[in-house]
This record gives sequence, structure tokens and C-alpha cells, in this order.
Amino acid sequence: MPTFSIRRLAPAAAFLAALQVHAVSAEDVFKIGAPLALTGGLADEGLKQQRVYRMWAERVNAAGGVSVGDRMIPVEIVEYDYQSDGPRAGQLAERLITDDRVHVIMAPFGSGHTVITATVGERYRVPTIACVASSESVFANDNRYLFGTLSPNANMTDVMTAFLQENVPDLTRVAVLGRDDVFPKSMAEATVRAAEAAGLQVVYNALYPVGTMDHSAAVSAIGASNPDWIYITGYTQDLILARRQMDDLGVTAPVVTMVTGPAYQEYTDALGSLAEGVTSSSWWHHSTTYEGVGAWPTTVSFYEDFLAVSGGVDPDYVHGSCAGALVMLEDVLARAGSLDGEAIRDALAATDVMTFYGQISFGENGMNQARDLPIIQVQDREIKVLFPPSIASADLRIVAE
Amino acid sequence: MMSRLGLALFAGWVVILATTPLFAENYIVRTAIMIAMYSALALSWNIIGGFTGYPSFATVAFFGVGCYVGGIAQRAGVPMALAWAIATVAVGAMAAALGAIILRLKGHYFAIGSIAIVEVCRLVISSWRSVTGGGDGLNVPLLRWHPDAVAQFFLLVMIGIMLAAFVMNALVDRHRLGFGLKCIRQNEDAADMVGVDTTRYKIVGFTLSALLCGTVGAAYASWVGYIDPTDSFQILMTVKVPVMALMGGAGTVLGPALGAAAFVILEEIFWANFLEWNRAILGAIIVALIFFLPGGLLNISWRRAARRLRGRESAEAPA
Amino acid sequence: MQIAQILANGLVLGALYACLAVGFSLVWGVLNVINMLHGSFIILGGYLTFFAWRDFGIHPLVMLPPVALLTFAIGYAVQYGLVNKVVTAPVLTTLTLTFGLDMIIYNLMTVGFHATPVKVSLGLGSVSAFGVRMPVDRLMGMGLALLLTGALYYVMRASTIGRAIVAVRMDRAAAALMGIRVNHIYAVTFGIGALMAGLAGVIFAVIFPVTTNLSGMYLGKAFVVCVIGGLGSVPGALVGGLVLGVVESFAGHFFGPAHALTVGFLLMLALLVVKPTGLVGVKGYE
Amino acid sequence: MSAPLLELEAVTRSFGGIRAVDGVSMRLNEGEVVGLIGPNGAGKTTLVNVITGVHTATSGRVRFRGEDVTAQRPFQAARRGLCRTFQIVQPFPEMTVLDNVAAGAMFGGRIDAIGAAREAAREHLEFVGLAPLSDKPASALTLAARKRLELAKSLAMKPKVLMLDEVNAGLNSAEIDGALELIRKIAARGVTILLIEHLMKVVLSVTERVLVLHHGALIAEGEPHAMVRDEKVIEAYLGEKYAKRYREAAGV
Repeated sequence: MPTFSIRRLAPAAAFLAALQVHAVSAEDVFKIGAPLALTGGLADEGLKQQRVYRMWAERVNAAGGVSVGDRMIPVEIVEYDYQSDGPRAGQLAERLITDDRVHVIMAPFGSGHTVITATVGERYRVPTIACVASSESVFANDNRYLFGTLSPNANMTDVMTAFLQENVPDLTRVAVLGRDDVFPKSMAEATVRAAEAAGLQVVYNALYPVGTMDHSAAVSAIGASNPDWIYITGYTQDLILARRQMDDLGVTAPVVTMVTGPAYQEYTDALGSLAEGVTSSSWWHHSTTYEGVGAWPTTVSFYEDFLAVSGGVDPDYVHGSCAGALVMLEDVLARAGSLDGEAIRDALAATDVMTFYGQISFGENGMNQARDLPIIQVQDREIKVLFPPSIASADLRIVAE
Repeated sequence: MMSRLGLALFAGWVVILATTPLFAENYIVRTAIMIAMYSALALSWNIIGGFTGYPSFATVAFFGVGCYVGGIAQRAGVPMALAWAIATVAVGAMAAALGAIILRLKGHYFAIGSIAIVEVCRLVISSWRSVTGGGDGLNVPLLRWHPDAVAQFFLLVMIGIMLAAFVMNALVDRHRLGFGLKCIRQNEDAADMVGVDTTRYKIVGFTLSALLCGTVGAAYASWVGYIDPTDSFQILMTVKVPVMALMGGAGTVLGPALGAAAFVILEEIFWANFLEWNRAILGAIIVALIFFLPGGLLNISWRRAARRLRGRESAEAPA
Repeated sequence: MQIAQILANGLVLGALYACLAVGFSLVWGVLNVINMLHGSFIILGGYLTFFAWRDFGIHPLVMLPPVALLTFAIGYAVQYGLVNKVVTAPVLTTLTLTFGLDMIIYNLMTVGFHATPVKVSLGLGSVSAFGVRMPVDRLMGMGLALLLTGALYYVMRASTIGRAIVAVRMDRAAAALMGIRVNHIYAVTFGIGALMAGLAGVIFAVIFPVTTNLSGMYLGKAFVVCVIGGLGSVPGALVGGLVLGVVESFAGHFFGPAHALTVGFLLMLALLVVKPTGLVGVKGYE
Repeated sequence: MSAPLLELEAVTRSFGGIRAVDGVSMRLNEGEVVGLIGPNGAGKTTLVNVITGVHTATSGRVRFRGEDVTAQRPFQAARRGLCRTFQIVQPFPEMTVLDNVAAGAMFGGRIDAIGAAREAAREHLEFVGLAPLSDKPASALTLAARKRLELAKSLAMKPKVLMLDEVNAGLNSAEIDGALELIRKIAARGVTILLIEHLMKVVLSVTERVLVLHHGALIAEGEPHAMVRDEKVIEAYLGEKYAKRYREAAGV
């Protein structure tokens, strides 16, 4: 029997134990845990969250920290990379809570990984704030410690359907194509429900699976159903391809909406003139003009601060929502008066505050109930806000008769 | 066979794993759970990949289907342990049925067939929305205990499955079935001529290699509390498991468990310290493994490594 | 009218699938090695084309020769230096080796190019004839794909290197006796495989977004095309690609996009069982 | 005459257009030692493959102890005691010599426990004179030793019919004598043997009856010495010209 080499492995196990970082848990630092996807498929979104977390921490610490009750204490954000791997996100959430003793966790991008992190948070009674998870299913298993700054999809789709019916004469036929993935799927289904409720005729309704490399079949079918309104959801690369293929196959409609496409700068960069006229609804846009509490009193102040850091790249709803969540936390801590998990949780539940990101007030299931979510459109290579009227900067343009 | 020393050291290792909650933080306990889980998967793979020499990449299909059957059963009110049993049997039946089809293929074609099984399972589960929640994923009822208790419980569960896989390996190794499977690996035609019912033996081997993967999947679903098609059918896992078995020594009884432990520990160390480059480093380890540990950690033979490095296994090497 | 459009979509997509898979099929057929790096070579070709176009304004067509040379060199080096040493080892070894190498290249590209999807858009518009509307860049892509596949077929049939590769595929030992330096030929074959992947990347950069996330998907497609068409033969990859393209296009139309991929896979599984050598494949290796 | 042990009725096997085995009918009785000769490519090995189920007969019947086994699979043939050795030796390379033979004992010979199978294997290794090499890997054996290993392996399968496919090919004369001695000892144990052979010396000294195959068809059958002089057989082996010259020389 060859010599058995388990002995050679023993030192490796010891080394692993030593590696484990010892954090001094003290009451004088407000620690936020942030499992982020810095590598792997969701790396883009993870890096966006990381940027605004650091911006906020620097700005707040420069101003002496956050006020908790009567004390001003510094903030610290503990980051780990979970490599866009769901199970590892849960593992890291546990490490943040048990080893780093964080008071609050910022959930990672996307509804799926948010649920995994929130489940761990719930077990340890540590509040979890999801700034990029919008499908109701994430908040459907009555997790008292989970709060989301994105409003439910239904808010967005009902508002958009109503807005389009008002501004587009004889809008009757709508075609919906969604990506079969947690968030894009719920947006597509919410739109179908909203359209039927508003009496529109849904002439095409299908989902395309993850891993679809080509949309010709779906786009041709949409063309054949000659809709007045085309509504497509998916990640940026799906939407870039879909828009190209619509142009390739000569498929268009008076209103073309793509969800969360135009909200990202990569979309307009990659498509150039093709992005013209594409509408989208989003949770936030930098051209909105809100005023509120916290490190960034107005949208413009956040926008300029961001441009300085990003070298001219515009912030999108991911940046807005996550920065808004942190700003909201300042208000929560002031009301909570202590760093105890339950106190923070109760203060979070009672939150009803205005921020540069917009209104934040959590409903029964922990989701932000803010109503008037901005509707945007690409006009002359720029993003214009069409709704709500209070911050509208342009009128809807019909894409093509 | 397996020496007394090997068995003793393995028992010691199991004791260390089982007692991590006493001397380490939850993060280490969680790593121990992952080690036990991957050891069970690697040991299960060993039956078809190690003993029989059929390079199967279907592990994650068994794991994923185990997750879903266990999760759906639990959501329907079935008690946890029973749900796991149902998952095990269901995955075993699936493996037997699919095995009968793809085990007629050999070498690369079998490997591709096993990968195809993973993709078909993922596509079926993600499009069967009414039952599996499709792309939305599925919430599995959670154990409402104290987190430390939950971690310890699942540590013992995974270690239990690992031991079951270990015992299965040892029994098969001593039994006629193991002998026949090894004949098939060495020379399938000769095995056929010598009287081994190769088709039936391969199907039994394939099913045995699937059973406990189903159990692991179901237990994992109960532990994590949320499963979705992309995470439950990760291509990365289905390649990692054979690599772990190779690292330890495929075809031996202890090899896969040793390989899984070494791989998970190395992955944790590199991932924690080299943030951006951990995937490349892991890749480098795998490449190094191919050249310097041809037989795996259990039978380190520098002679065989030297042979491979000098190109004795290249196309022009004398026969 | 509809049927013509669906068929056209399928054929164009099929030609692209063929171009994507032909290099992979060659390496698998001749070296009996499953090259997990194939997807990453395509993405590498795509990124090189994109950055040349965006930063230096170089038209993708001009990028074909440089990308071809670079990917061939990388392929040759990887095979000669590493894969050759274990090419006679069992399936699991070579597949794991190329998988490890793929993780390294994937990580390098993700750090180097970031995963944000990027795309070359030439704005060539589309053209329509007898009821079928097709974008010019896709037609160009299809034309190029068929041209490249044809060129490879010609090289394999007529050039000395091609004859040597076919000889090695048929009987390695005999080929060696005929004075063919087998290791060199293997490295050339792997290099050609990488070259075809790189060139597919150039074409794809104009049509599809380029991001490292897609490398796994391209690899998956190559598997399916090879099994359907048949291994190691250029016509096999062409037939496999066209059949898959048309099947997915019609399945997407009649069963909805959700099932297009499933139908493609089931076709592969069926063929894997009934005729593992594929529609056109010859009883070569295995 | 009791029912023949093995009976072939107009067995044919064709690959595409070529009829490798063409309407062969023959019988093997218990305890007989029969030779099967014929030029290269006559279809001898294909016939053995058809009998042992490696290939299924395109038409015709194969009966073993009265039971129709035409569609049997190789492992069923082995378990029924219809055993064969390979023309190109097929050992389990990395397994020890002992385990190679134990595999035969366990599966063909249906001994369940590994220990008992190894015991039986030791006896067969003694019998063929390979006992000293029991613990060496099969890949380390010389060609002659590997041929004996094949013999030991098929003996371990408790064969009723043993088909030896050119078991002496590649051996030198001393090794052939050794093999011949072994074949006699096996026959003495009452095992029916079908000897596929080119070496006339072996055929003449061991077999009682000889079948001659040419282009897949049985062209002659009979007593060994007569077969060797049969004109049709010579023509089959050496071609028409020699047959004519032989006829003239013999003044027939």
C-alpha cells in the first residue's frame, strides 16, 4: 500500500485555521457586511455596488461618521468576493456575521443571491438590506429582517402602462418577451398582468431560456404579430442583441420598451443610434431632481460626486439604489439610537424618508412602496425622464409608425 | 485494498471534521461541511469514474435533481429525512434509466452524453415552472433552530453521507461487482469474453454513483433554503468532482476523500488571499496536478510523473 | 412567407454555428482531445477585434489575419508544450488539462477585458429579397463562415499539411512510420483549431456581444454541433451546424423560444444514442 | 450418437456485401479435438466470433447442447462454458496474473467469493506452469507466457468447449512443443477443443478430425492426414497452379 500522505495535509489545515481574520468587535464602529460578486458573471454589477459603498463610507467618515443616539461613530464596510457563486454568498454572509460581527448586511446583486444572503441574516437576526432585488418572490417568505429599496415590479409596470395609454393614441396590441431568470421574468409577467388589467391585447408572450444565443425566432414572431408596444426584458447583452435583431429583421413598433437596458450606459454605448427612442422604466435616474436626508442631500450632489470618482461615466439605478439605501441607513441609525440588531430592524420597518434616490418607506413585506418610479427614454443619445411629471425633462417620442 | 494505517488516519480525519464546531468559528464549520459534501460526491463518482473508468460528468445532474426532489417534497409537507430518502431513490431510478442509454457509449462520447444529461435536467427543471418555480428558484422550508445548531446538524448529516459513500466504496471494492468493474476499466471486450455482464454491471455502477449524490443534493437544499437551476446545475461543480477524485487517486477507496479535502482547503486558501486571480490559480493547480501527480496524492510516484513530463505518453513515444 | 424567413434565419445561424464548431471538431476528431479552451479562443478573437475597431478604427475584416496568426501561435504552443505530453492518456486527463488551462485564460481575460458586454456595430443595415429580410453583417458573417470552412476543407484535402493531418487521424503509428512528425502535426492541428475559433470570434464580434460569460455557451454549442454532424470531418461540422441552426429556428417559432434549446439538445441525445458518429461522421476514432 | 455438443446449421455472417462466413454447417461431439484450418482471411476467427456471440449470425442457427444460442451475448457464451482465447492476446494489463485468471473463475466459472476464485485460479496457474509469475502484472509477461495466461483464464471458466484461436502463433518451436503438451493435457480432462491453427505439425499430432474453411465456406472435412493431401485444400492454400503441379507429381 503506498505510503499514506495524510500527514502532509495536516499542516495545511492548521494554516487555514490561522488564516481566519480576527476582528475586534467594538461598539464604537458601525460595521456593514458586503458580500459582492467581484469576479465571475455578475462582476459588473458587484463592482458598481462596491464603488458607491466606498464613496459613501469616505464621505460619511470625512464628516465625522454617523450619529447613533447622541454619539458620532465611524463606519466600516467589510467586503468579500463571492465570485457570482450563490452558495459561496451564503458562506460569506455567515462569516461576516459570526467573525466580523457586522451590524447590517448589504445583499448582493440579483434576486436569487439576495434570498440566500437574507436567509442567513434571518437566522442570526441581522437586518439585510437589498438594494438590487425587485421581484416580490424574494420578499415572499416573510423574512422580518429583509428590506429592499427597489419598489415592486408591479408599481413600475402599472404606472408605465397607464402613462403609455395616455400618451400613445390607439395603443391596443402589446408583445412581451422575457428572459427566464428571476428578475427579468417577474418584470415580463408583471407587464402582461398590467396590460391585461388595462384592457390591452397581449399578442405575443414568451420567455427565452438562459443561454439563448440568437433571438431571430422570437423577433420574427413579434414582427408577425404587429404590436403597438414591444416590451423585452433581460440582461444588457440579451437586450443589445435583441435590439440589433429587431433592426436586422425590420421589426419595430410605436413604443419599444426594454427593461433595464437603457438604464445602463453600456447599452447606449454598444447600440449607438439604434438605442434612439427606446423607453424603459427604472427605479432611479441621475436626471431626477429629488432632495432628502443623508450624505448626499440632492441628486445633483450625488451625480457630481460620482462623476468625479467614475471619470465621466454616469451612475445608473444600481448606483442610485445602493447609495440611497446607505443614506437611508443614516436616518435609521439616528432613530434606532443603538447598534442592536432588533433596534435597527424596528427603525428600518418604521422608515418613511425622502432621499436623493427618492421616497423610501417599507411595506409589510419589507419592500419599498414608493409609487411614482421614473420612466425614461433615449432621445438624441441622452436619457430623458418622461414621468413623474414633477421631474419630467421631455415628452414621449414615438419610435416609428 | 486499504491498509490499517489508511483506515486509522481516515477515521482521525472524520473525528477532526466532526468536532470542528467545538474549536472553530462557523466559517470553518461551514468549510468542513463543504469538505464532507464534496468528499461524498467524489467517493460516489469514484464507483463509475474510478473503478469502471467511465469519465462521468453527470454528478451535478444527480445533485441538482436531488436538490429539487428533496425541496419539492419538503414544500409538500413531507418530513425532511423522508424527503431525502425520496430524493435518493428518485435520483437512483433516473440514473438507472439514463445509464441504460448512455452507457452504451465509450470514452469521449460517454463524457459528452453525461454532460448532455446535466443540460437536459437543467432545461427541464427550469422550464417546468409550475412545479419547480423555474428561473424563479424555490424556497425550501428552513430549520428554525439556532444557527450554530443548524450548522452542527448539517455537518453531521454530510459526514454521515460521506461515511455511507466511503463504506459503499469499500464494499464494492471487496465485492464481485468491484472486481468486474475493474475488469471493465482495464479491457471491456476481454471482460465481456470472460463472462462479465458488462451492461448490467455498468448500470449498477452508474446507479450506485448517483444514489448518494441525490441525498447530498436534498440535504444541501434543506441547508441552504433556496435553490435555483443555475446554481444547482453548475458546470464548474460537475468538473471539480472528478478533478478532486483524480487529485486524491481515482480508483482507490481513500483517494477521492483525500482529494476533496485537499482541493476544498486549497480553494479556500487561494480564494481568501488572491482575490482576483483565484480562478487562474485553481486552473494552474489542475494543470500541475495532471503533470506532477498522475496517480493522485495516494500513489505519488515521481517516476510516473517524470515519464509523463519527458513525453513518454506523447504520440511519438515508443509503444 | 414566414417559413422562408424562418428557414433563412436558421441557415444563417447554422453557418455561424458551423464556423464556431469546425475547429473544435477537428481537434476532437484528429487528436481525440476535447478542447475546453475552444470557447475562450472565440472570445479572445472577439475582444481583439473589438478593441482594434474601437481604439484604432481597424475594420474587423482587416483583423482576420492578425487574429489568425496569434490564435494559431497560442494553440500550437499549448499543444506542443503541454497537451502533447498526455495526448495518449485517458479521456479524463486531457479534458481536465484543457479545463484547467481554460480557467487560467478565462481569468486573464476577465481581469484584462472586464466582463462588460461590448460589440462592434458597423451599421450596414439589412437587405430583403423575395419576402426574406436579412442584415448585411449577418450575411457577410455567413459568407465568411462558409468561406473559412471551405478553405479548411481545401487545406485538409489538398495541402501536404492537410494530408499529413488526415494520415495521422487514420493511423498514428503508420503515419509516424511514413516520416510524419506526429507531435508537430498534432500541434499544427490544435493551432488550426484555435485559429478557426479565433476567426469565428472575429465574425461573432460584429454580430453578437462579446463577453467572457459567453465562452461556456459557445463551447456547449460546439459540443452539440459536433455530435449532430459527426466528428473530425469538416463537412460534418457544416452539416451539424446547419441542421442545428434550422432545427432551433423552427423549434423557436413553433414551440416558442423557451423550448428551442431543449429541442436542439434532444436531437443531440437521440443522435448520440442512435448514431454516435453523427449524420456525416465516418467511423474514425473511438 | 448422443446429440452433438455444438451444432452449426448453415451459419452465415456478412459485413456489407462480403459474406465472411458462408452457410457453414458442422458438429462438435463431447470430448472431440477438432482442427479448423484455412488460409488467412478464410473466416476462421469470424466463425469463432459468431459462435461466441461477438457477432450475431446474419442467418442460420447455432445450437449448444441442444439449446439455440444464435443470439447470445459474449458473456452468456462464457457462462455456458463456450470459451475462446484471442488471436491477439487480451489480458487485463495492470491486474496481476492471478487476478486475470481469478476473473475467469469468478464470472465464467461462476465462483462468487473473490477468495475462492483466487484459490481456483492458483490451481489453473499450476496446471499451465505460470504459478511463479502469479503476482506479476499481466503486462510484464512474455508472449509465450501471455498465451499460457489466456489458456489458464479460459480453463478457469470451466469450459465445455474451448476454441483456441492460433494459440501457437508467434511461438518458437520449443514453446510450441510446450503448448502442444498442454493442449493434450486439457483434452485428457475431457474438454472438447476446436483448434484454429496454421501449423500442420500441431494439427496432425493432436486433432482427430479437421474442417477446412475457404472464403467463408466449409470446403472439406475429414481425417487430418487425408485433409492435408486433399486437392481442394491445397488449391485453397497454395493456389490453383500448385494444385495442378501436385496432381501431376502424384501421378494421379
